[in-house]
Amino acid sequence: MDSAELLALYERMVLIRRTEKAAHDLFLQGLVKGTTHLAAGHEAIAVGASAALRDDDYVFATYRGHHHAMARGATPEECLAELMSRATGLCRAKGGSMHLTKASVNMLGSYAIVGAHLPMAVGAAWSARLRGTGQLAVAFFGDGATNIGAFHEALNLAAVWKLPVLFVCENNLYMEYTPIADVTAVSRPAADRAPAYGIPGEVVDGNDVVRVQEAVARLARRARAGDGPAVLEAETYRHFGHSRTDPATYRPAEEVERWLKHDPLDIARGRLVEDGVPEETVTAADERARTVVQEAVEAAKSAPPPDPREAFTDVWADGGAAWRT
Amino acid sequence: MDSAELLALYERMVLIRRTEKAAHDLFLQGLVKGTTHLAAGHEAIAVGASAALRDDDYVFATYRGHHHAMARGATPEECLAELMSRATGLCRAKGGSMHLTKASVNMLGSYAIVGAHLPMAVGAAWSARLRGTGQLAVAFFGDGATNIGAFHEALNLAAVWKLPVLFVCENNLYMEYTPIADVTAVSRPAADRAPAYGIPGEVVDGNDVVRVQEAVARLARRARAGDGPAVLEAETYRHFGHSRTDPATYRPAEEVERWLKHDPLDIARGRLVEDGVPEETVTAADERARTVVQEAVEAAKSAPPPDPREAFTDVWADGGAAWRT
Amino acid sequence: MADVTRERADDPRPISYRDAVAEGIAREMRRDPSVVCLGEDIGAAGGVFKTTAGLHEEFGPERVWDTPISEQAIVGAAMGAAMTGMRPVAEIMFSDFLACCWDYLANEIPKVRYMTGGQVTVPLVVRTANGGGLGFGAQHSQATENWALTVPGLKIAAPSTPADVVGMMAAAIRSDDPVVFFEHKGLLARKGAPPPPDHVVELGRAAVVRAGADVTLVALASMVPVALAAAERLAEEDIDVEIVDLRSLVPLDTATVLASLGRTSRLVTVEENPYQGGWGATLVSVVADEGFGLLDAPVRRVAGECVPLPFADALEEQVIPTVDKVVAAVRSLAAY
Amino acid sequence: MADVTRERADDPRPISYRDAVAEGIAREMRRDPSVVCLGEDIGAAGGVFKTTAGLHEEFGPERVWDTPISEQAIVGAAMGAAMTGMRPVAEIMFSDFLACCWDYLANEIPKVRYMTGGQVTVPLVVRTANGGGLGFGAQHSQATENWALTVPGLKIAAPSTPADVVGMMAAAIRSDDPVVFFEHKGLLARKGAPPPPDHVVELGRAAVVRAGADVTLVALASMVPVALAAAERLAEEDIDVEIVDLRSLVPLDTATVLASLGRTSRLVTVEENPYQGGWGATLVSVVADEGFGLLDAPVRRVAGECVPLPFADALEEQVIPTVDKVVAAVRSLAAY
Ligand SMILES: Cc1ncc(C[n+]2csc(CCOP(=O)(O)OP(=O)(O)O)c2C)c(N)n1
Ligand SMILES: Cc1ncc(C[n+]2csc(CCOP(=O)(O)OP(=O)(O)O)c2C)c(N)n1
Ligand SMILES: [Mg+2]
Ligand SMILES: [Mg+2]
Repeated sequence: MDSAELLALYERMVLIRRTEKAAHDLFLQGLVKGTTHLAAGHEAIAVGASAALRDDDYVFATYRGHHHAMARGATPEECLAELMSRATGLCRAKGGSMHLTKASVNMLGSYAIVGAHLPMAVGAAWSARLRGTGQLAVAFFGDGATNIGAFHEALNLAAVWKLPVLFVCENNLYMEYTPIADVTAVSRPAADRAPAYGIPGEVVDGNDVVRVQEAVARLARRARAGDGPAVLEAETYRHFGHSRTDPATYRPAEEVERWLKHDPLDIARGRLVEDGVPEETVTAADERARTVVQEAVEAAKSAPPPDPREAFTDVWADGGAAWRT
Repeated sequence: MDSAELLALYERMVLIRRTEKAAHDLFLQGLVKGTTHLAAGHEAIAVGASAALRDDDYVFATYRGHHHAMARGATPEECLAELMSRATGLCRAKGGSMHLTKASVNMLGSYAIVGAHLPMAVGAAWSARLRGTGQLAVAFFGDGATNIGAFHEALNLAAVWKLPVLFVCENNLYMEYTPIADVTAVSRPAADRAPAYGIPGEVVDGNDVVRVQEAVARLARRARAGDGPAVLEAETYRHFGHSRTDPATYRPAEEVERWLKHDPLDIARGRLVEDGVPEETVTAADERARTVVQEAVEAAKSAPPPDPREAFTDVWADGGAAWRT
Repeated sequence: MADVTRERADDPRPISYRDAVAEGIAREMRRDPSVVCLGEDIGAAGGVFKTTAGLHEEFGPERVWDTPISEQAIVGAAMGAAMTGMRPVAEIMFSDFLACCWDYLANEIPKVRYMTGGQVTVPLVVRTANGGGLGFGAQHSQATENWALTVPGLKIAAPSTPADVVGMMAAAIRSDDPVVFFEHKGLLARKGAPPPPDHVVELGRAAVVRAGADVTLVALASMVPVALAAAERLAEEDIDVEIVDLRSLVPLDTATVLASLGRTSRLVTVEENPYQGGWGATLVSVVADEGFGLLDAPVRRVAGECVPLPFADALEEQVIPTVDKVVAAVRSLAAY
Repeated sequence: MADVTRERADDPRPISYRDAVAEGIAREMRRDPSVVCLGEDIGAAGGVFKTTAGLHEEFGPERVWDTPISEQAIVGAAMGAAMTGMRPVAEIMFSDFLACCWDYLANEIPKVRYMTGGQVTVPLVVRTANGGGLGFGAQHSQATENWALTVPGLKIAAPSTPADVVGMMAAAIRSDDPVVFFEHKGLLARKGAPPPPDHVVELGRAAVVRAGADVTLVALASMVPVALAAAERLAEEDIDVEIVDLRSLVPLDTATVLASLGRTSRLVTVEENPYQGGWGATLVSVVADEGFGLLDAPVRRVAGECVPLPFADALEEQVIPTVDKVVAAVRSLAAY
């Protein structure tokens, strides 16, 4: 990867990190309601994968999906406005943090039932093949999702039909509060299961955006060539608790410390420095991201709330919600 | 296995075969309603496994479960009476062919939703461990069941909790009408998945009662010793179509012929002959089975139908069905 | 199969409900290449109920897909395909098995449009064989249309005649909204008038299938012939029954029911699903509110008993509404 | 945790609904060693809603089991354990996720006793956090008690007070029948009078929580405080409301409702689940039949709107019944 591209990916990661920090702060100020599942720490997976995809590829994410929405082009403002229940939010304040979606760029949603979106991604890949578009579908999911039935059914169907779909596991070592190792029969919850479907299963440092980009590019090429799906298990760690109410005290301090030192932003910055990119160039990217997010916060704050009548739109394709005639 | 035991197993298999033949004939006479899924061809799996189990071990089976009910001690009469909607049926005519159950001998049921009973068997094994009884649970299921979510969840949970449960797949090469190979990503649908749960996965000739008994005995010992669950994939073939309406024309004649030559009864008979058991002894066993089934048919035929009021019993533990107070 | 439609246009030979299913799907597959089918054993085998017979021959394996036994993957993949330009028709073999993919029916498919603020459209059909009366026991006999009714965002079709099967299948497949399409197992062998070419029956339009002055019977799917038979018997007693075939539960055609009630002032619902949580309850609650002034008598529901489906015929008859039970209910109201 | 019960006996400090859940389970675990708990994050973490806080400490990992994210395995294993001598209490974190194991709730657990002719007993409890109002969006906010109502063979508990939580938990765990136990997320933080020792509230007994002469309001769970608040407002207008807290849906205490109706002649149900397929419909259909002669006015249902749950507070308020909506409904009836 050349350093210009890396710098762009770095900036995107910073943008995500800062947006999530803003979401966290707004939560504490009472401006974000409901719940949030911050992806701080996971940025390299979304940004690295995205860099390896075509613009028209399909992405399906989980409730922890801010990074995927932004990696695919959602703006910090659209995301924050959604979290702050504004009419200008990505989903017009009807979805919230757990359901960020930007269909116009084929980021086809964030789903809050663990594992449910894996079969959907399979279906999108099937559709791409039926329509002959060469598109790929990618499902991002957590380590915990590997133990639910939908995971199994999705991987088998994708393998049998040899579909262009990638299953990217963000293994952050925990479900909500339970270590994934305590409830999973194999040590690599995703990659160790790939052989059960006769497909490749790879492990990658999910905090290194370059490695992620390379792995996804390779598996995507393969899938597009008609060689079928693959599993990629990206090792990572979340910086915050599971959701806003979780102080994450169940994690050993030493483990947290080790992983905070293995920060995706630091790793990318280190690579930039190694590549000879001047310090000021990097700082300028930081600065740009800071400004964008600051402006996004202000814009979202001053955006209007949704019209209450919006509660009764969008059930049906005709725009309405009538269930009687 | 000594030849006395083998002879007993042989006789049990003949009993099952003849009972199923009777069920088939009664169906054609209009005396059996609904549907049946005959297990003719699968007898060695039920009888061999049963011979390796303790009397108090738990068995869970599928809609194709006549052989399991009888292997665990249900009489041909109880089974046929159930199929013929008689008050004397195993389930008092409320279950039918697909739900044969004999709880008094811990044959805890036949379930007609593919894969649903695997987690139940896990739960029974968990219960055995909590109660410290040393009991084992066995779930028998088809090759088609290996692609459903409950399979995955059950195997993982059993493995994580190291429970005394065996997963015995009766691989008869087909789901209903579709070859299992067409819809499964690995060639051994059950055994090839065992590594995804870190447990042993073995394949056995499911038509050889001795081999089945040995394999189950070995895996049962292991499980009872606290070493956790295992998968056993028993290769077999059904002699009839999937269910009563299916002439099974989708199966190549050559394949059918080959498998009919590999009949579990013939194999057991061959072993008995090899062991020097006299022809007459074997014939006498055949004869006994014939008589039992003949008498069972007559008894079932002359048994009374259920009292219509039985429709309103057994919803609740108090015996009734009241949903209002 | 190719020219079934044309044949039928000038050949009013009756068509079976079973054949109407395949015919309805085939018509839409001919007119719209984005229609694809998936499900267990639906391909060369033609489905376990033969309701997809001929589709694999006519349209080939790229449009008719056999799947593993993976209900979640079937419906989940249908959803993903529907979101990306296809019109999938997924078969769930028995409606009881909807429980195996209920997350998709309850939480994903009906909500994704709303929760994304209208960004995505999910034009899919989930077809399934529904209902009892065939001695299939507790796990293969349920009438589960009421499950779907608990979930806003699903349209629900449940035709009672072959022509309606074809017409409502057209409407369902062309609909940009998700539709659960209940095909009644007990009706598969029944024959009826063939559908005209291009037959489309809009979802949410009930049919008054018998006019009458004394009591309104509202029925669905296999309960329509039961209601019709009851009406014949009641006619002998000079009780004149009007019968409304709802045809779909969502949209629910309450207008037609209230209009009928305006004529009869008496209402009985006839539903196969259990009394507790059954669709008749929702309809009755609309009537008890908006139609209260029209009522001259209590409203009665003849519904499935609140027990699982038993195997034996003699027991199953106790549980599923019969002509006798409908007659008794109507008689008691007429006398009120 | 060990002596919470004793402490409370002579200390009438209020207890929260949240703590009452753990207390109710703990009491049963103390008296019966066959009671075991399983679910996601319920052990050392005490559950994501802290409704199992303290159980792991008091009873240890052999009685409080953390599971993978495998709803089918959780409930399926609970079923197998219940059939073999244990009394499992399974947690499904949010009631929306019941859809992920619906086969067990719809087809296995409620039917196995019946379809085996009474051979097996399934004494288990599936506990789950139910309901909306917290801005959790479409997939974490539903009131799904009506899903369970569609299935004969499940008992359904949905307490509204901490004392009822403890008393109904005792009844549920001791029941030899399967019980789905809905704990309302919106009530978790509310406090109420502590339950006496050995408190057992039989399932199927509604409570008249406010006596009144003009209109009967029937409510459940979080809608009980909504109904009570509405009654206060209506009292100012001299409308005297009687409130029935159903507490359980199966068994359904229609006797108490009909008796109340005998006094008031007017009925409004207040339910959080959607109008279409909601439990109020079943209750109203009983009343429209058996209580028709008692009614002096239409029956009205204040129910969740027939849309998914939106995220923003301003939208969610439009969907879940509010005090205003209840007041308006009662007022319109009183004027009828
Ligand atoms: C089917 C289902 N079960 C349980 C939950 C509750 N839940 C939400 S997130 C979560 C943990 C998921 O862990 P993982 O898949 O590792 O993803 P992570 O949150 O770590 O990104 C759980 C149990 C859910 N949303 N869906
Ligand atoms: C969840 C579910 N899906 C579909 C069916 C319909 N069905 C019944 S048996 C069967 C084939 C099962 O094949 P397999 O597991 O190989 O068992 P076999 O019948 O060959 O013994 C199918 C698809 C079902 N009963 N349950
Ligand atoms: Mg995780
Ligand atoms: Mg098979």
